[in-house]
Amino acid sequence: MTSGRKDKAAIGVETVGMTMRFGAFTALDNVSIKVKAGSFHALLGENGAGKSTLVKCIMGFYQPTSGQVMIDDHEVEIRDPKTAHAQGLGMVYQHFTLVPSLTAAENLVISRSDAPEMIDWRRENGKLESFMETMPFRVPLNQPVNRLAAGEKQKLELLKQLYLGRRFLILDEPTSVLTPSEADELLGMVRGLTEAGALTVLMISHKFREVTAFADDVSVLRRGSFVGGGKVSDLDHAAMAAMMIGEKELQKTAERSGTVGEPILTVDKVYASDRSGLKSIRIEDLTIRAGEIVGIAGVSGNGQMELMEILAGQRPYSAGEIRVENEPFSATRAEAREFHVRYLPEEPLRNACAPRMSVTENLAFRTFDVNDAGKTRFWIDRGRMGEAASELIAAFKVKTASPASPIDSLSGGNVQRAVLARELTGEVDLLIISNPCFGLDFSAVAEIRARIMAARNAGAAVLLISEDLDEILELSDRVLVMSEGAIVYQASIEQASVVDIGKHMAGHA
Amino acid sequence: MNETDIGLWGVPLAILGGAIRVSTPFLLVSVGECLTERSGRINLGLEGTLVFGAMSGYAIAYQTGSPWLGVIAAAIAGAAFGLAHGWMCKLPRVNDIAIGISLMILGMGLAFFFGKPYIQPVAPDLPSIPFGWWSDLPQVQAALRINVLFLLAIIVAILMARMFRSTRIGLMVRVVGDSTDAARALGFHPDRVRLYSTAVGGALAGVGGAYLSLYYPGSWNEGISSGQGLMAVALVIFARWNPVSCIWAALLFGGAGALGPALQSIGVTQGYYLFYAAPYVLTLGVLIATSSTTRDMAGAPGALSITK
Amino acid sequence: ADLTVGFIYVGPKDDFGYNQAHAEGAAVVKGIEGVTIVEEENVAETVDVQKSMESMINFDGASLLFPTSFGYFDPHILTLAPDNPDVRFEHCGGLWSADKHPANAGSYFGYIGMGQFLNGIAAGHATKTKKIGFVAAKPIPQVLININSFLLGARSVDPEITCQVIFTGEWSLAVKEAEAVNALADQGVDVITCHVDGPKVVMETAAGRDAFVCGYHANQQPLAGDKYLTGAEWAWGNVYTDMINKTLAGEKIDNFVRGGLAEGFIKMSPLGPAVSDAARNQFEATKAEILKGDYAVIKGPMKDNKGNVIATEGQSFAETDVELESMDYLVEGVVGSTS
Amino acid sequence: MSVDLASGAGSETAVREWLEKAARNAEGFVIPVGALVAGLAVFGLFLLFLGKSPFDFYALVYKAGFGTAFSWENTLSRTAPLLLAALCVALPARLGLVVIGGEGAIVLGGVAAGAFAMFAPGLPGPAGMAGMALFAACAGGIWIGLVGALRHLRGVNETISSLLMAYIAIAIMNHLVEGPFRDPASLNKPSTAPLAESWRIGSMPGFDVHWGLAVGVVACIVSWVLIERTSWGFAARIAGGNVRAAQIQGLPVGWLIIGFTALGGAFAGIAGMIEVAAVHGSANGSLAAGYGYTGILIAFLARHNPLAIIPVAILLAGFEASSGLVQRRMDLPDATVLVLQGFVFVAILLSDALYGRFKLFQPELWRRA
Ligand SMILES: Nc1ncnc2c1ncn2[C@@H]1O[C@H](COP(=O)(O)OP(=O)(O)OP(=O)(O)O)[C@@H](O)[C@H]1O
Ligand SMILES: Nc1ncnc2c1ncn2[C@@H]1O[C@H](COP(=O)(O)OP(=O)(O)OP(=O)(O)O)[C@@H](O)[C@H]1O
Ligand SMILES: [Mg+2]
Ligand SMILES: [Mg+2]
Repeated sequence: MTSGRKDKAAIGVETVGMTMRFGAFTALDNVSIKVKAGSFHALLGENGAGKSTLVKCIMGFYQPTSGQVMIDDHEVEIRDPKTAHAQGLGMVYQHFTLVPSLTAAENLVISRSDAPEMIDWRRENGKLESFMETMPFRVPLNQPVNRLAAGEKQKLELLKQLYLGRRFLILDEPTSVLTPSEADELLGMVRGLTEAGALTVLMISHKFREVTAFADDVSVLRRGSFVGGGKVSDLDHAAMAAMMIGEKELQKTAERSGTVGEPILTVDKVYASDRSGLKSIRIEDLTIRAGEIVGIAGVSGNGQMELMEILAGQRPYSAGEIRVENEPFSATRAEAREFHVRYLPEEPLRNACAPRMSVTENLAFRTFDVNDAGKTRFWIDRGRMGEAASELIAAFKVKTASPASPIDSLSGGNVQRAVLARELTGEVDLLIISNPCFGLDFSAVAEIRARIMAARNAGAAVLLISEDLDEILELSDRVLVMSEGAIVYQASIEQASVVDIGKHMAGHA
Repeated sequence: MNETDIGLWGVPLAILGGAIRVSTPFLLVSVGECLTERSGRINLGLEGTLVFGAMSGYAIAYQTGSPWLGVIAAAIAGAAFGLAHGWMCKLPRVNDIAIGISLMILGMGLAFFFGKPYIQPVAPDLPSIPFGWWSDLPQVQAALRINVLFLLAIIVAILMARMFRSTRIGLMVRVVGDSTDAARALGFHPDRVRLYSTAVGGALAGVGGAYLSLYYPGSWNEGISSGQGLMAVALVIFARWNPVSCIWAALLFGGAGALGPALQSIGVTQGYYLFYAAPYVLTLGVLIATSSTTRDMAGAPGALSITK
Repeated sequence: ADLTVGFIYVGPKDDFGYNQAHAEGAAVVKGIEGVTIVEEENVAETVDVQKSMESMINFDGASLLFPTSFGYFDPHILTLAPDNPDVRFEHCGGLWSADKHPANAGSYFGYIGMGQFLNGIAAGHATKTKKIGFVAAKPIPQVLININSFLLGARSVDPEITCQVIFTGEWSLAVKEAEAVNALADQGVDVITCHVDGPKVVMETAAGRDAFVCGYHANQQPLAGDKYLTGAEWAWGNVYTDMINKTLAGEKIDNFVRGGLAEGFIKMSPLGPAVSDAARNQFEATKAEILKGDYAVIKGPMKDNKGNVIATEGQSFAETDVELESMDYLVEGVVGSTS
Repeated sequence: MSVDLASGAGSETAVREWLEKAARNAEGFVIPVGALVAGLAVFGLFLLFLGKSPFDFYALVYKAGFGTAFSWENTLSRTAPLLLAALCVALPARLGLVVIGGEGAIVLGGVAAGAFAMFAPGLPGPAGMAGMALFAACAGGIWIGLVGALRHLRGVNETISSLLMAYIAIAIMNHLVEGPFRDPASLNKPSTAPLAESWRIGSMPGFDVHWGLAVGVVACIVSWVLIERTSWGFAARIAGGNVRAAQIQGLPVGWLIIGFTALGGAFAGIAGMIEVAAVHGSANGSLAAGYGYTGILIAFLARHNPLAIIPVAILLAGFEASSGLVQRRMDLPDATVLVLQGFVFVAILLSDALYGRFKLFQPELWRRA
């Protein structure tokens, strides 16, 4: 807030000839885009196209190799994020930047560059309350952020930017964790602010629906270069997709085929406590049959994560029984192998990979201790491990500098691909998935969904936990809704009504 | 002379007095380390800092005749060690635990090296305040003869708790300690915050050492610390990174340590080694009772390598 | 004939205590013509000391070694002596015996219990509460003999006196020693002595609690000022001078050497200003008795503090009695137990 | 890096391949050695500053640590317990656990060995040694395994619990050797009963270093094979890399944690048994000699690689072996070697920051050449 422009008007930002090299690799190649003051601008591009890099250059996280940022047609030198903030630029990241152990109020106050040295909490809380009054939604102020659900966190991220009085806001995939109606509400509000001339928005998104519904203009990056853009009203989804992917062919979601078979997974009256130890998870009855996809919808933080952990043996439960193919199942490695059970947890880098181990080693997690005959082995075979990894990398098009690179140097999408490659090879009878497409671009999404559908068609029972309702509606044979730790709604896809689902997700049915 | 014979009452009194006397270095070191760990660094080298602080404080107090100058010198020396630790750990890939252990060796080595000439001389002691003036019992008077550094440590702990709650600097330290990325996004310089936090932690550890050599037991020799610095780092985890809990943890530990001598003084001598293990057993017991696998470790700074 | 003599200490040479007493002895012999002294401090009772001795033999050509800590003898000296027949290993405190131990090893020690007895006399006169205290490292014979002598000295003044003992469990543990002194003082103990490696902390803390102190190992008067009554000190300089002169002269040192006040192995610190005339008289008279030799502190009838008879009527154990070197009891009047 | 240059000398590609491979491997060797030299140089300046000659000093360190056959015996005798102590840190570290209480396992291992000798005297030598080793390994393994179990079952931080338990173990050891297990004949140094001569571990042939060194080296090699070449080690590395990933793979994380901590503890326990059988001849308070703490440093310097532990431990032991001569010849205090170690370790650990900084070590450079 040290900038000379004290008025509350939106500002325009332009990049001129922005080039960014990481070593020999060119992540951005002479990119010039212009975001007019008071507009809602969308930035599109495949995974790894350079979108995040571009906005990080604008925000001063990276110093571009060459190129310039202009604010309201003036050249400004943005040395670090602080300078950017002083200019009224703000960003909501693809990953949360809230401080988990601080309360919402603490997060808000400390994010102010003029936060007082001594904080008078009574005064600050009062001010925060009155700020919240003016907002279309609210979050609990005195809870540590790590107790908040993902959706609430995302709202808080946005609230924070508005609280800080930013007039140019970059949103990096802001709606990935929100329900459609929440997303619409949020973006509608943001749009309202841009229309009022108080805010300019640059939003990175993979969701064409949102772009069409809310954005004024769009710019598209492909492999680090600007490849086109224009007014959203002039472009349809096909045109945007064509710009994004160039000549590539899209993977189609496979058709549904096959018939529903025997029950594979049954969960009977399983009770457990959640991560905070305060709430409980109660799954009365959940059955998944061979050849069907059961989708569990719900706002994040309603026990889906815990359900996944229970099924994966990471969370003890106090009562009930889990059976697979009619045998008691406690998610040991031997049982998972015998019954062909596979897991795809959300945030695979955090939940399914050892970040500092190599891609090859990560790909071997499921098989390192068995030989070709399926017998357990004591000595590992590094040669075979390498061969298998090369095959999987090729088959699933995992982009990596080398199989020996640590897996945390891969982009999120490629980590996701690597984990899919590991879990979807071989015979699969039961597949338990959580948010498989979080933060991925649409071609990657299509490919992953096709693979899930293919597994179903091959006779696998699939449990799909997702916060993306579109995804659930697209893939599932049956839809369940989880709320407050219990399954509160159940319907086959033909009978499911989006209205009912939404009501149950929102917890007032 | 019966009026001063307090018999079995000597045990609780010794524990109280012992808690106050013995806990101060634990308290100073653990409060300092609390700050350091809250900023996301762990400094296992505080044992070395403590010993060097004891030596330098004693040496300066002897040379100048002023124990307070000794305390200041110990604080400066401790801060220097903290700065060294903080500076080295901000280099990429450098492991804070390992650097801590080698700085522990270096600190002790330098203290022993330069401390040889000060083993023999007698330096002036720090003064203490007789809070037991109201009692006629010399035992009570002795137990409540409280050193200024103990009070200082309590005040520092309370102020630090306040700082974490309601000052910008305190919140900044917590942010940095919880998430490096979040801190960067807020425009903080995590390395710098950690550098200063480690320096302050080191300074407090140095003062803790000065307490040992200038007040209790009040002399400099190579065995002056029996692992107080290392234990104090452990007490921070025990206190769940809360400076005020550090006070209770240090008092509990100090009091439990006084149990062994106190029991022997009334003739309970069988198995004294086992009494001497009381502070460790007690701490471990409380730790086991209060830990849990299903709940997150409350208060653990997210960026701390040891709790990841 | 040049002679290189090696001294090895388990702690720092200037600890106001056990190691300092030996280092002072070593300093005395530094002046002897044709003798080179090499010293090493802080050598642990592990393979470290074996290698230190070998290093002195190999690199310095040492042919007479004084590894001074109790724990150096078995197994460390006993391991090396047979392999180095030309080197003489003189160990302080051990119990060399001709049928078990190599001929080129020997042990020497002083009857410092007599010094503690004299300390006890000074303490017995000084105490008002009739409680005296002893801070001890471990309940081993050499310590027990000191504790018992200290109490018996005090009881020779007033048989009502008791001695409270606190074992710290380690030879050098500053904070625990200080806590022990405080615990004793809280129980009304008003004269304190100790047997730990470095008495500095005990002396200073006790004086700080307004208790009188009796020194041990070396002269600690500068640490306690007027509160210092007297102290039992080693006088190793005499012993070392004698042994080195014998070696230089080509004579054989006895394998088992013992001595007390009379032989100049130990001495008493000068009496402090707080020592009364009555105390001084009894102190000097007893000292004169001891100097005559064969003085017995443990003599019948006497019981230990569990009620077992340790000496029947008429039975007495003179200071030279080797049986005392395996003492495993605390005499009646000592509050404490040996395990 | 023992590639035969001559065989490939004919073709240019062979040279390039060799260079590439050398570049890949050299970094992990050149950087720490460079740091070692830098640390020595800094300490040299320190000495100069104090008016002592660094050249004399290093000549003495070399002479006393590595210069003669006796020096090597001295160094290697000190190395033996350090190898096993370091494994007690390095093995749990593969699971991401920072265990700093190996000292506890060492002393309890020693006491267990002494106790076995008390309760089962009269066994022939080999059986006695095996029994002592077994007892010691169990004592150490259970002790540190308990640290792992507390971690797994109760979520107790293993760093603090192992430290606390080390103090407790030392108290138990002292209590036992001075109380119930004390040999009444051990007068002024309370100990368990002396081992029969046939139970004592002797020196390796032609070399005055006891067999404990060989045991330590073998233990390091076995540990390396376990971690790098077996599925258990691989599973442990997964769990160390990310517990959640290991759990979702159904790996028995709890057993891995308990197993690796127990194995590390068993090695430390055997270190205690070797001290008893090769050095002390009975269990007594000297078992708490600080080897467990030195082991922490060695393990971290070796980056928890069991093979790297061997040279690091030798280096450290060499420094310690030189302590006496330095004291005697240069009139420097015994702490001098501690200061030297401090400087050298800080330098080596700091050099971690240099990895990837030198073009020279990048294989690509040589591929293009
Ligand atoms: N710090 C870095 N070091 C090396 N390469 C980088 C770095 N940051 C980005 N890159 C490279 O730049 C390219 C562009 O990355 P960027 O994160 O900008 O993609 P994106 O368009 O944001 O993709 P997504 O849609 O997945 O978020 C990637 O292929 C990546 O390999
Ligand atoms: N340490 C690193 N070394 C090399 N490249 C890196 C490193 N860290 C990140 N990158 C690159 O930076 C890019 C950005 O990482 P990020 O996780 O933001 O992926 P992303 O752009 O969001 O891609 P996706 O949409 O697939 O998740 C990745 O493509 C990754 O290859
Ligand atoms: Mg991105
Ligand atoms: Mg992404």
